[in-house]
Amino acid sequence: MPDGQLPVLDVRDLKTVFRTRRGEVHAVNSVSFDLKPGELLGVVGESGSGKSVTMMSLIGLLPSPPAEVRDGQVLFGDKDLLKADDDTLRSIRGARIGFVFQDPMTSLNPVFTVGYQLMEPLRKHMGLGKKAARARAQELLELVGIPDAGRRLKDYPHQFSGGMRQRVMIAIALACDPEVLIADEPTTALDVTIQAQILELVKELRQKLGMAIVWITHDLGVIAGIADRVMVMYGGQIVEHAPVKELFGNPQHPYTRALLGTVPAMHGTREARLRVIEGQPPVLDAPPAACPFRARCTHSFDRCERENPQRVPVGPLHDAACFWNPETGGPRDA
Amino acid sequence: MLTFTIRRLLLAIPTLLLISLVIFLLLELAPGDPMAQVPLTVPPEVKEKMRQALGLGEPVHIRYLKWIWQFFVIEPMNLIDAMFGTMLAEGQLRVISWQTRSPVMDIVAQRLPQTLWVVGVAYVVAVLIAIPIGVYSAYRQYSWFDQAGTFVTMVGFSVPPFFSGVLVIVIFSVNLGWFPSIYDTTHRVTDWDSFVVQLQQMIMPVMVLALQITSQISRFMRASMLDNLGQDYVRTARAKGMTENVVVLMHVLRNSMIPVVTVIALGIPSIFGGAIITEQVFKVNGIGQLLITAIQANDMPMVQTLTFIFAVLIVLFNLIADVLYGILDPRIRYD
Amino acid sequence: ERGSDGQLNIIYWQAPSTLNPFLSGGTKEVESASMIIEPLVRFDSEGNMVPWLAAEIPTLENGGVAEDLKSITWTLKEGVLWSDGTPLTAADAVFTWEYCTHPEGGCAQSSYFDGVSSVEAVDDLTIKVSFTEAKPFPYTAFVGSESPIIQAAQFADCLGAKAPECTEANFNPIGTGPFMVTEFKPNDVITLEMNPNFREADKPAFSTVVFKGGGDAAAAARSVMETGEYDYAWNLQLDPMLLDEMQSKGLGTVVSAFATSVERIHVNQTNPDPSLGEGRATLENPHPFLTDPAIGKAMSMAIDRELLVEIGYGAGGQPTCNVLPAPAVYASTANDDCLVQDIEGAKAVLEEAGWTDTDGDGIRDKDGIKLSVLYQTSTNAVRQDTQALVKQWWEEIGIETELRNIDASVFFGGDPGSPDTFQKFFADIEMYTNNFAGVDPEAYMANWRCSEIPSPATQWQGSNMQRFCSEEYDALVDQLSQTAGIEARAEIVKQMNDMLMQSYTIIPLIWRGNPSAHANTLGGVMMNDWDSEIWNIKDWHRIDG
Amino acid sequence: MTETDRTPAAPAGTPAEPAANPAGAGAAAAPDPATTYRAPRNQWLDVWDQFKSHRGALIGAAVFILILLAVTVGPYIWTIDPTYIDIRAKNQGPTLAHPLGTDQLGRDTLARMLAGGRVSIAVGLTAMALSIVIGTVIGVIAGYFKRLDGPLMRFTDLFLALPLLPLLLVAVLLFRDMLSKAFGPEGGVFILIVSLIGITSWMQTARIVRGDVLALKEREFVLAGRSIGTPSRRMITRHILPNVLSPIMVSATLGIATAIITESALSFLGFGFPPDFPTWGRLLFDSVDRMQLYPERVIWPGLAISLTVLSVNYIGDGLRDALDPRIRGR
Amino acid sequence: MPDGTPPRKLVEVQDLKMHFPIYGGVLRRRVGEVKAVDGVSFDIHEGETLGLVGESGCGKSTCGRAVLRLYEVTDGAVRIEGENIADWSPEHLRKVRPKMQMVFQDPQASLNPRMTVASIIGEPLDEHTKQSKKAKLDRVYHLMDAVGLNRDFANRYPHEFSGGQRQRIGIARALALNPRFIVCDEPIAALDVSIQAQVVNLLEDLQEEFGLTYLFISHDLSMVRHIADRVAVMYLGKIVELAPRDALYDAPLHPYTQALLSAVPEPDPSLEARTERIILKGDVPSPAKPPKGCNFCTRCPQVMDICRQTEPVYREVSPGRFTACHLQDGHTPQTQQQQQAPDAGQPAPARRHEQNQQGEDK
Ligand SMILES: Nc1ncnc2c1ncn2[C@@H]1O[C@H](COP(=O)(O)OP(=O)(O)OP(=O)(O)O)[C@@H](O)[C@H]1O
Ligand SMILES: Nc1ncnc2c1ncn2[C@@H]1O[C@H](COP(=O)(O)OP(=O)(O)OP(=O)(O)O)[C@@H](O)[C@H]1O
Ligand SMILES: [Mg+2]
Ligand SMILES: [Mg+2]
Repeated sequence: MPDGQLPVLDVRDLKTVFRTRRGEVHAVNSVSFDLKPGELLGVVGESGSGKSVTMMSLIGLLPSPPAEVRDGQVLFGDKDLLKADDDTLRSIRGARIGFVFQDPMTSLNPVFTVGYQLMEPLRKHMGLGKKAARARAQELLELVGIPDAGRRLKDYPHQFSGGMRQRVMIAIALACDPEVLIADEPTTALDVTIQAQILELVKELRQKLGMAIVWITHDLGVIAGIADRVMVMYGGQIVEHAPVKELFGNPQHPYTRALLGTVPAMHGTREARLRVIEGQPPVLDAPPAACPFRARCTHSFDRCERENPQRVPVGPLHDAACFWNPETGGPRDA
Repeated sequence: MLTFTIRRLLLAIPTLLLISLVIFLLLELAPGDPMAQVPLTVPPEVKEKMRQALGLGEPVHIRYLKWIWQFFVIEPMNLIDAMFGTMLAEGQLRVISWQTRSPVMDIVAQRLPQTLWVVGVAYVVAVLIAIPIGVYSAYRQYSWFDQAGTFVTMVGFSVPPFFSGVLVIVIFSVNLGWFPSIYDTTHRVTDWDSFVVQLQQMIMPVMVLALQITSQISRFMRASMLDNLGQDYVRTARAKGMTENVVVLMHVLRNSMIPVVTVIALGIPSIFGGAIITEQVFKVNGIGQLLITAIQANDMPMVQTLTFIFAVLIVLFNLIADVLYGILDPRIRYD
Repeated sequence: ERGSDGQLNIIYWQAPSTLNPFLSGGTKEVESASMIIEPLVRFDSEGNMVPWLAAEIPTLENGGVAEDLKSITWTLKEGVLWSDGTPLTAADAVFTWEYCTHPEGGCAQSSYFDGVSSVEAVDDLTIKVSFTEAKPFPYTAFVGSESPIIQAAQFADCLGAKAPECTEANFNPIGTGPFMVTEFKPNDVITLEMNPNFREADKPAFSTVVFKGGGDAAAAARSVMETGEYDYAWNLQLDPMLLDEMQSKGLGTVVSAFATSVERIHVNQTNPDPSLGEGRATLENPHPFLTDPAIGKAMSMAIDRELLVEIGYGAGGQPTCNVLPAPAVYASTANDDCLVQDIEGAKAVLEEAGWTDTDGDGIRDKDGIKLSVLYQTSTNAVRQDTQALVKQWWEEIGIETELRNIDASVFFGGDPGSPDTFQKFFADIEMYTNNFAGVDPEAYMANWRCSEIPSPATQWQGSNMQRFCSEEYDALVDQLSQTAGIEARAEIVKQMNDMLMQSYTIIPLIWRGNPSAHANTLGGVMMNDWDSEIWNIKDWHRIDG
Repeated sequence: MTETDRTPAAPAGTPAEPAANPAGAGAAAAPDPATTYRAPRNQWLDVWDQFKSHRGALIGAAVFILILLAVTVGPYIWTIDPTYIDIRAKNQGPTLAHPLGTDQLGRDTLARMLAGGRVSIAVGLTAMALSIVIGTVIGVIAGYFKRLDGPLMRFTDLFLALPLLPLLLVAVLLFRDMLSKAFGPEGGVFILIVSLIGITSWMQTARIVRGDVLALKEREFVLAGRSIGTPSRRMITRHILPNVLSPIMVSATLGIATAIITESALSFLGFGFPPDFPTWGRLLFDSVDRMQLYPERVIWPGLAISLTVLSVNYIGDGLRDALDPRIRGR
Repeated sequence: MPDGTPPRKLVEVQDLKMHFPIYGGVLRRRVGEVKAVDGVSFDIHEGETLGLVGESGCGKSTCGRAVLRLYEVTDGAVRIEGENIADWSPEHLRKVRPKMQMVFQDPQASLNPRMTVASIIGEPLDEHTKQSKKAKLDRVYHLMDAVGLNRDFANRYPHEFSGGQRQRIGIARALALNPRFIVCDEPIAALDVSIQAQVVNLLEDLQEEFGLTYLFISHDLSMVRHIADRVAVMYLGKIVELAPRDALYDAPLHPYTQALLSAVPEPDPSLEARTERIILKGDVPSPAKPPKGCNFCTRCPQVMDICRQTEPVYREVSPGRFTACHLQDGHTPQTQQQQQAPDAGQPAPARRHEQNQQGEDK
């Protein structure tokens, strides 16, 4: 992937908290990453690790209250999205940053036709007339591989299968040729065969349209198939970040390593017993003063209890937030 | 949808026949006598004669069948006659009110305009007020507007119209002298001035009725909006860059209206009968007042016919509500 | 001058259901119709007869009444026209008689033709009414607002069973009165306009009338005395204080008229105990204690009638000790000591009769029988206030009282299937108002004959509610029917009244007037309870207030 | 943009609330120093915990309890007989002897308010209870047993169409004597009115409950119950009923309000309790005519009705939240 | 694990059909049916785990539920230890419920949110045993130990647990009455990857400890590979292939199985790049209107004319391997799509002809 290019999206030190009746939930803690044009950044991590919240914080989609973006910068081009006013954000959402959500069954409005929902951003952001918008909508549906697109524009979401709905969601996200596409677990609700269809589609579209993509999932297999770079999140933080091959080939953070170990293989030898990550995910009720993974970590030592490790480079384009060095099996020197 | 409607209509026939029978038997059992209003000075033999003249001597089932025949065959024929000038029902005995000795349907037709004017307008006004209140209360849940709205609507819900009605009369008619306290049913709207007069006399009953209806519908609206505001598609709409107006007023409202529209439709039958007290207070003399005077005068044919008309309307609007549900919500398929 | 005073607005809080008083005998129907159709004679506010369509009142003296008292001959005024321009003739009166006495017609006023054997048109203007027996008081048929004359031409096809079907005629009768109907909405509103053919050239003063019905008495009063929307409101039985307050606004005036209505308490002489089955409340089973006149007397003495008036009637009522308080010639003064409440006296009466409180529970008893009564009446705010007060007084003198109130349509409904009718009287005490129409009490006083006692045999029909039975009284009734001459008749009537009073089976409470209100700008109102309240509407006019 | 308070914090299926779990290491190492035998906690305790955190509901409950106390205990403290007539003291304004004044017969308004409240609230509570019981039974049966669904829903339609007033007249005729013999005249009317309001107002509840049961029947824990072999009866009591509790509660709170108001409307139409028998609706109705002379007399009952309805409504809001485990868990 | 001696058949399913009626028209007549399960047959041996995989909506859950007679089946027989459960009366069925239990897909939805853990796990005991309260509680604690739940959690409510813990509660409930046979209906589908492993391990441990027999329903093929001894693949209400695990994963016979296996993403970028995916086109047809002929014909990359005409027969193509595909019956695709030809079958030209004739006759 092109290296020297300027990132389209540069997130620095993002912090998001939720205010609830039982106190604050620190869902995202100092998350920084960037996204280069045309790149596909995979984000993995277990449920509740803050993947969605991070992405939704970027473009102000979190409900506020209870959510509050505390800190950080989100540079999109030359604008800081966190400081932008609502109008600016609205002109970016859907137009320059597209979003695909996890659940295709509920993400579409059940009472509007698919065509209407697809044409909405086209007319708003691209100022297309009705006719032009319809033509473009049909084009988009064809692009995502829905047969008989012209007729199906008039259908309602419930007349589409899950896979087709997810494709419609993708079409909506792509409608205005965004520079960035954020896909939040877009295939989790789908079957493997349908998932394979969608993944294939995304690969194809990426080649055709060349946009930057953030792909959230907790399925490592999916990431392995399509990502260029991967971010691993745990407890509201990025714990490891590397190009895809490097990550799978040389995982540095104990969580990543454990995660890779839990998935049974499709080929080769069968382990007699699956490896598990014991314990519970952390409680995010305070800004972390220690490593969030320490309680479940097989390699933790006293420093992990005292300090929250920062991301340090551990290889080419590879960084991890851990005090433990897998190569040496001992602590990593700062 | 069509077969669903047809099936429900077919099912409605036995239901309605059963309802009519139940109503008839109920009224048959009810105590009271159409002669109650005849002064005590009238001797009993005379009363007995008058009773016979009303057909009270005949056995129950004959009277029921007669009523059924008159209601389902002769009255529709009369309607046709009235509309097309035909003579189908010439000379046939219609459902006759014991009290006024005139055809029940004619009186009902006479009462409809004021009921529709007052109660209908109140309903429309109430709905028009309730929806924005409900929408905004939900959108700003727990804001002062929401809290105040809850408070006012609950108070509105708990104030019986015999009180609020007299209260507005005392304020606006007696003390301020702005509006007439008694509704003039003979008033005809012909030009602007008479329209203004009509508005003046409608304003208080409409206010009182609308308060109650608004209270209820705005609660429904709020609850429904709250349900929908949390849905995923709202987030999708925002992610598309739609303005809050579009998000709330197009996406959420449209979905929230689905259950509310059916609630509204189900409330319509009450237009025809539910405003009894308000009608009494303002002397609107609509259908509700007709029912209550008929009950007081033991005017069985009138009570029977009116309650049955309400039953028909209830069944009909139940059906309409279901159909509306199906039309508004593309996910619902009746079949 | 005719029609110069614009519109007259009248509100009756009960709306008329028809304009044919022969089909429905309610006050509202009769009075609304009285603007349109007229009788031969009306009663004025004092109860005197005033010739209306008749040229004069026939009497024995002027030969209008036959010597044998078996017929009366009326002469119509000349030149009276129906509102459609045709002349009124004797044939119309004949027709009216036929109409109302038709066996299938269910005429509500047929009692006015009781004993009438025939009505003949002697000539166009002369009507001869013959009776089967001698009638000492022959002024019944065609007298008063309940017995008006309808137009033969209009009702010709409406005889008998067809009467109710003539909606057009029933809702829009052609009359000789000052107004004629332009639109009739049953149970709602009547609009009328002046009758161009009315016999008095300069009347009525109002060109149109709106006769609105519906609502309640308070609202009607308010619309006359507080907002001034209406000129006349009928039957304002309201808290007297409230009426005073409204009157003080200066827009309207409350007026009342008294006729013969008396709010009274009936003391059941038979036993209403349900365990008696068929024999319940019949003469075979006398009441266990109420047959003792001492109890009735004590009950009557314990009541402060003045206070009842003050609380519930105001100017619309006067305390009375007679069941027949009017006309003046018939009113007895023999019982007037009941006007003053005497609790101690009442206790003494009971004491003397042997009713003492032996077990100290505050209720008097004798021979194991407790003075405990069930007191029923119809549902009506004033009646319930009265009930509450009376109950308190009676309990003070040691009579336990349970109250019950019954919906008026059931109580007065006369349905033989219902246990709650006032005729069945399945209670110890009941209270309501009764009166008689016209000025002659003969029929009214006959109500208390033994033969008038309701019983299963008569399908509970009958008017002797308290089951008073006295041969002596029955003899007086017969005597009255054979006596002519006001003085002689008055003597007998007073005697009957006193006999009833002293039996203490009826406890009269209040001589009820009829309070109505009219705007201060309305002139000519002469309250009248003997006839229609608006009997002289032709004379009403606008005055500058 | 406000998000509703009801949306779950995280998509369903995510591991449970961090706050509810002992932090960190192996859940087995429980932080509970006591024994493993912890006294079973009452579910209602959790409900109460949640309820407490709803300010409106708490105030509502306090007001409602106050009203309840006033009408139940009040008459023992304020011992003036509400039907005692002291004609010399009629139409008084508030005085020490009569804190709320007296009516046109000199009866003490406070005593009448207390006695009336007792009746009104009793009518509200029992009519509501009746309508809820009928509605729930019909709704659950219709929803749970597919075969009975059609007939029961038609039955519901029938009741929707039944007119209240004629029904009342008939019931009075048929049952009044029987009932007043058994329960005394006022008791009889009370039972009549309550049953009539109950009988004519359960339909809404039945529909809602049926809808919920239909949905619930498809939930897996019902299937799980079946796979265990739980018979229908216990299926309903154990699995279905507790889970339709929230909509029932909401219906119930609304039901109290409507019953109180319906009773007052019946008084207006002359079908309610005997006029000398005070209820709030009756007191309000009786004083409406004298509103201008004695405005306080409409204010007391009006205030009482509104306060009751309001407080019950807020309690309902709070209960709905408290009974919803999704919200309670948060 | 099955050893040398052929194990006893615990469950035999024969031509099981579960059709849900569709009503329609003015009179609400039955106008059709959803053929959720349309004639499946398989056996489960004592102590083994049979994996059942397939797409969402293909009828896996329905099949699992029908096997436990949670539905009244339309047709076919389910024998447990030789007895046909369809013949049992409701009361008898209730009595034998303890023998066969179920673990459900959604740990949240399958636990009554208003019951405590103790009462959820204790419910089967309440229904089927007459032990004292104390004994029951002991048993509940014992079960909680067995599935690795802290005894302290007994009085908590389901919502206070993580997904994995909830699923343990469900498993404890299923174990309460010492069943022989457990249907696991996608027990891990709703769980996080890191927790899935815990549950699967637990299931395996319990199987070892109590000698349980599982019908393990899942769409996670890699997990099925891990846990199952034999695997059945369902498509649109029918089993298209059933084979011992390794045979199936190494050499799938049915084109659908092939597509399914190839679609599983491999968490290894180097492998990922090398694998050739079979991307199916189109959507799954509705089970209310299955296509004529082979159910898979609308999406099959190797579809032939005969597939659109004749339904392939489900048969044993080699010992222990069952499939229903015309390719296995010796037909070759006319429109070759350069997929590697399945080599398991022995095409016999003569038979192919015969078969064709038959197909046209039908
Ligand atoms: N509205 C909210 N109120 C309080 N906490 C919230 C809210 N939304 C999310 N959180 C918390 O924020 C944290 C991160 O949630 P997030 O949805 O980003 O996780 P995720 O990684 O996307 O998980 P998944 O894979 O399940 O989508 C979680 O601990 C969650 O409990
Ligand atoms: N009660 C029912 N009535 C009608 N159709 C049903 C019913 N239950 C299931 N179906 C239908 O039967 C088919 C098979 O459903 P089933 O739940 O068995 O699929 P599945 O393979 O378990 O899917 P998933 O992986 O989503 O759980 C589906 O099309 C479903 O819509
Ligand atoms: Mg997420
Ligand atoms: Mg399933």
